[in-house]
Amino acid sequence: MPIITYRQALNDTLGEELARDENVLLMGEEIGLFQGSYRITEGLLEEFGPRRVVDTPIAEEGFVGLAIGAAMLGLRPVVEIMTINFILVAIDQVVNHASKIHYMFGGQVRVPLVIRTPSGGTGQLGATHSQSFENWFAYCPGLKVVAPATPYDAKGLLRAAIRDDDPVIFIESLSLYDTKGEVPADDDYVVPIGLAEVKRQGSDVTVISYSRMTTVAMQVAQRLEQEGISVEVVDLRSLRPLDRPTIIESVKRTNRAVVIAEDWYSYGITAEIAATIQEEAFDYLDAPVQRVAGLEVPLPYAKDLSAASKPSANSLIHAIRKVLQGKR
Amino acid sequence: MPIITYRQALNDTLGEELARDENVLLMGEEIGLFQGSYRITEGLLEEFGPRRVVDTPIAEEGFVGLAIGAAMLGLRPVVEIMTINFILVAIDQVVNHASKIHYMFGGQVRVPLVIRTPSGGTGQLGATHSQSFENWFAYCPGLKVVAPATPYDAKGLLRAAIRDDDPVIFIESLSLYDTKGEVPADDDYVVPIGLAEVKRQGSDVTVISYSRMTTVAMQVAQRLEQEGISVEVVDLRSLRPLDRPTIIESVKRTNRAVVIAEDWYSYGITAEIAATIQEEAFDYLDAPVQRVAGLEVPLPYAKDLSAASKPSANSLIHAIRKVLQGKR
Amino acid sequence: MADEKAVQAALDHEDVGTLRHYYSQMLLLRRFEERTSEMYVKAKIGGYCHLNLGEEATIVGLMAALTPDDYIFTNYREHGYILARGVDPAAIMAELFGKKTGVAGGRGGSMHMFSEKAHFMGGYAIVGGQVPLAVGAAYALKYQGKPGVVVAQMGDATTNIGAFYESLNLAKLWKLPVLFFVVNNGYGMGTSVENGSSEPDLYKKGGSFRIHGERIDGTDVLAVRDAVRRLRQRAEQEGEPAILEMTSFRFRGHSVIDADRYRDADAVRRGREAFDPVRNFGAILHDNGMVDDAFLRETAALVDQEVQEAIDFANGSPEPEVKDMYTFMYATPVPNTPDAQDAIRAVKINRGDM
Amino acid sequence: MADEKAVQAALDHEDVGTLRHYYSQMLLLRRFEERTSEMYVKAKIGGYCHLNLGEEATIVGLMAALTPDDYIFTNYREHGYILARGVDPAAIMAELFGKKTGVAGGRGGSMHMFSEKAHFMGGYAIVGGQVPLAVGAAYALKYQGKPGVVVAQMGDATTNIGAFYESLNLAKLWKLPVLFFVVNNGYGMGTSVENGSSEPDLYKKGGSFRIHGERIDGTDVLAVRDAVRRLRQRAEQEGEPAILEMTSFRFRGHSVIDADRYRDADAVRRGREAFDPVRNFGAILHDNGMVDDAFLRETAALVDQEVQEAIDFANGSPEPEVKDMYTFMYATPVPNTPDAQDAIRAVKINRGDM
Ligand SMILES: Cc1ncc(C[n+]2csc(CCOP(=O)(O)OP(=O)(O)O)c2C)c(N)n1
Ligand SMILES: Cc1ncc(C[n+]2csc(CCOP(=O)(O)OP(=O)(O)O)c2C)c(N)n1
Ligand SMILES: [Mg+2]
Ligand SMILES: [Mg+2]
Repeated sequence: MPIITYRQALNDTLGEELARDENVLLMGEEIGLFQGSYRITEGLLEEFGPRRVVDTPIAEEGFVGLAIGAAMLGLRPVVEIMTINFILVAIDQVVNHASKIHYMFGGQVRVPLVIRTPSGGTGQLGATHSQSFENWFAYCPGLKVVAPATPYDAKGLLRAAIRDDDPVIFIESLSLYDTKGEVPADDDYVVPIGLAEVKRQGSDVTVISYSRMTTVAMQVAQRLEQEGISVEVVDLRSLRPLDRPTIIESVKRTNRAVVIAEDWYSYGITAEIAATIQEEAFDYLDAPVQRVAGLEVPLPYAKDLSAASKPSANSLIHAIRKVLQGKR
Repeated sequence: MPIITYRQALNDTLGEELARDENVLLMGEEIGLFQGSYRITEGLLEEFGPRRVVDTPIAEEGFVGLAIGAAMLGLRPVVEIMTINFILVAIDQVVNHASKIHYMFGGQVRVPLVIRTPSGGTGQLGATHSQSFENWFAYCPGLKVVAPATPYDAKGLLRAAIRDDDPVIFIESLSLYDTKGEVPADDDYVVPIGLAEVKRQGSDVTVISYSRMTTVAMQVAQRLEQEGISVEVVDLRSLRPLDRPTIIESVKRTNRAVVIAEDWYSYGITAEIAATIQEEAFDYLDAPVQRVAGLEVPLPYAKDLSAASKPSANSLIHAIRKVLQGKR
Repeated sequence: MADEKAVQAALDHEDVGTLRHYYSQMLLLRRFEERTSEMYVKAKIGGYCHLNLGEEATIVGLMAALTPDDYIFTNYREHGYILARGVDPAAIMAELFGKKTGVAGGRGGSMHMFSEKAHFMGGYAIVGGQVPLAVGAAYALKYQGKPGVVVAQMGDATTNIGAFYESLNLAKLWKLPVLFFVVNNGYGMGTSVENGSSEPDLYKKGGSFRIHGERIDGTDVLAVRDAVRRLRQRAEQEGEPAILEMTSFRFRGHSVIDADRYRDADAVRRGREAFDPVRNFGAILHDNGMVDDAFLRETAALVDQEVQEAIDFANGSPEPEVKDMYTFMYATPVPNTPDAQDAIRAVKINRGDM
Repeated sequence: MADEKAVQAALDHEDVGTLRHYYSQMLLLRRFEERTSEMYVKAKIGGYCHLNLGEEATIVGLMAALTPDDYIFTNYREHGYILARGVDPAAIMAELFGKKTGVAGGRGGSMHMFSEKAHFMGGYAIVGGQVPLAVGAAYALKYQGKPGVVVAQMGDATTNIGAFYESLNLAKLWKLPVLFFVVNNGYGMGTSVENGSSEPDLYKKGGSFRIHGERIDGTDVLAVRDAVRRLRQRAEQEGEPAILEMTSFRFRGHSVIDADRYRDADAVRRGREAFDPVRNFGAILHDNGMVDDAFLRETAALVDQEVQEAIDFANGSPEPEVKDMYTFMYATPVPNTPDAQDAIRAVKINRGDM
């Protein structure tokens, strides 16, 4: 299978879906002439023209709302929000409107909309440019929220999202764009929304993660294998709907769980996963579920502070050792 | 002690703080001439005049941002957002700015701001007017989030919030405004931000709740007492910072816990509480922590559906019985 | 009232049947809202509820100018709009009653009506929220090369929120067929236009965007119709959006539960006298011999009957079933979402039946 | 360049020392940014980093007109503003290096500078976010009866976001002493003004709010200074806000990592030639005999030295300590918040030392 980057997987998928369906169009700031702030849409303006690839003014509330309204009339907009931090000015449109329209109006109209946006971020991006808000969206009924970790899943989930008739929040990660993985060519596969995947089997402990943290989990699993610790990695892929059965099944087998996410610790994604596990696999747990997440500060710019405030492979290893304490 | 309503407690406190400190001012839609959409600010325009009680246009982002900027120069604005649903248009100002200013600028400037707003809502308020977003704010470092359940706490926490030098999100509830409780007159007490309270002692199970759900929990506790079930009620009062020690201590005594909140189930407040308990009191738990929360739908308007989608005393009792299964 | 001769001259160009139709439509809106208010007091209707009393000419005039191709997005003061767009009053009343037979299956209520068939694209209830959506619908029309325009209805006070301005810019920048239909009833709740807008001439609010605006007497059904027709055509054919400021007088408080204490009671009484679009239009038609007493009597009776039938229908209709709690949660089904069984179970627990 | 005689006449009214000061300030900004760019390439600076190259006259002219009472809120392209406001270049460079000695203790970086003492009230980095904050500061000045005005600096593309418009309305409605200082460098990233704004004459964007606006040549330090002075006074004394559109030419890409491929390279070269405020101002002064070659040489040397010292200082400064991770988390301490011990422990775990 060809090996391509996560960026390429996204770019290919957008191009293929534009070609496949006349109603698909891309909108966002700097996605055209500028070629995309992170080059996800590179070349697409040239290929498909300004009717299909639309550069917008800086007016997220306006153009996100516009995309929702256009979707109600049958277009299938794929909106790029430059980074998730900027979606706050448009969140009313997403949460108070897009998420409710199908249900609240008794099923009369659909909102086939995708909002793509990178969340989190390593390095010295500073307090306003490094946040994770996928938990906010995952909280909202009516939305679907996906967060692929690999180029394969990025392609499959983006296809699924574009072809889905509900508003889908598609979470990316700056640090994943250059990562590589196998993606079949000439295969119109989709990765179903709502299903997690066991990305690696193991028997001692289950690590649950998504997006960039899945790559960290996979590295840690490999590293710990050399110590004889067998780590199972469950990649959530979808945050809403959440695939509780896959998580629970895994934990019932390993009896131990660690959840890792890049967001802030309290009230973050890991809280829901840990709460779910203790609820549904209580009698199987040999240790409390450990949560690994970001320190609760507005990300400081300074190098060391910045690095230390985001969860690392070390933090994950520390948590894994903790749940394994007394095991052998 | 005099018995007054929750509304009166808020109204009194606002008046007293306006009188106490020239820098305190109230801002919001319809808080003056209209006397407040829910009459929390009734009479204050007449008493303090339009300089201190400011009716704003419908421009939440603008006037919330304005209040933040004014706070940076030493004013102490208390902003009313008519209901929490409308804060979505202003959330960028709260989360991307207010929460970060003190920390990000190295402590050079403070943001003594209070945002008061009712969350949740029973009855047929419909999908856009019945939501709970306190979990979103509780997630954000730099904010303080409080949610009093009684007139006493409403007064004490509002005082604390107004005198606090950080941005405080003050969560109210439409259904609490007419509830009554003892509030000392001529007593300048504050309820410290960051501390939960055991509102009722019990030995069989701990119920953790806040705001309106604490009153539900208290009623249920009383009802179950007659069946010989002894319920301890921990009222969180503060959602950020979260008083984990008080929760954990209680659960270590009762060995069973139920968490109830009015928000949506997944990724809501109950997730953090349940995750915290299993993490810090794992060995003390005789049953998984049960969570009781709203059904995950945009609140339907129809009477029965609407009522059934919010947690009730019955749902709490059901969960309590579940954690007590096999106890006696 | 305007110069008699001019009115006479204007009326001469009109078809009497059409004028009578406008009148009975306006009366239907009037009576529908009055009875809605009654039903609210009887607790048949819940939640927040806003009436169109005083705005009948604005609404009927608008609808008279629109084509079936056009779309309309509203705020939450919307009963009249969906009525005048031709949707069955019974289904609207049933929605207010929260019944399965309502226009949104009882899910939406007063603030969230919808009719795909009538191109009535919803009430949204978040001030300004509907405006970008409407611009988006116009975007879709243009993209798809379809005829029609989109109306973004809103109140005066809504012109102070950011979404409105961002929408104006996008509409003009991209030449979209959209009309910004601003119903200036003088107040946003208790806040006067002057207390909310630094530019109280709302039709001039296109000034930052090169958008043309006009102020129209919203109590004059013909003036409204003609202005909409004219600007609708420019929007459709030239992609030239416009602001239409419709002046009117709010007959009651902001919502049915607002006691309206912040307005002078006397001034309100006088305002209702002077700016009653229904009575005034009836009087004009009568004075000009276009309707007689019998017509007015009969129309009133017919309208009353229609509204009563709507109420009876709503009363007799069933509520949506609890098993449908999760129906329409997602348009495209995906795994790990709750179903009817879950709904039934959850509701049982909630009611103490389990 | 403008008519020689007119320039000469204008200069005659000026104090030579002041003119020389403007020049050396502008050169300081220029060199500071050029070296910043170098330091970024050397990875001394991280994150997003935006330079003021080409905007030196705009900034120096603005600051020349402000009083110490005034406040300024900026976006993220702000190094020049805090420099010209008199803050030590060393502390600014240290902030860029993420050092404890930086203007925000290393917490903020390029986009989040701050100096309470200089009334430099921050960079906010969310487009438009700073604008309501600035209006709020103006509100506080008025409330407290203090002198001064507040400057809300922003770029051209920022005038398309809702927060800007809501701010204009509030400022005018409440008569606040605030200046909306729009730096029109032609582009928001790769989007031209015409592609973003339906009203590309940005100074007219007060049109929906009865706010006066002016377009000023932002490459002419004296024109900027005089316009700001004039409008500043009206704002302070009459509570009359204004929009000041400052035209300039963006010398490089949007940020240091933007290769600027979407602009024609030739046009950019020509633009930099024509609209170089520093060189042009130096030439004018020189032509008019107000500075000589020696002055220009010496100034360049002094500025270079100052910037080099700033870099050395930044290089030599320590990073903030990990134990201070939670310091300044809250201004009013409350229970159940993490402390230095927690910080040290968390960092150890993170680094694998535990
Ligand atoms: C964002 C937001 N803020 C506040 C409200 C509460 N609210 C509902 S209607 C209204 C007044 C709107 O007035 P106007 O636009 O003039 O319309 P009218 O009610 O007069 O028809 C307010 C403040 C809301 N629904 N949404
Ligand atoms: C709300 C928001 N949307 C998008 C961005 C990303 N962004 C940062 S700067 C910028 C361009 C702003 O252009 P302009 O206002 O003209 O200022 P300039 O950079 O030219 O000085 C964009 C889109 C952001 N920071 N915030
Ligand atoms: Mg109004
Ligand atoms: Mg620019």
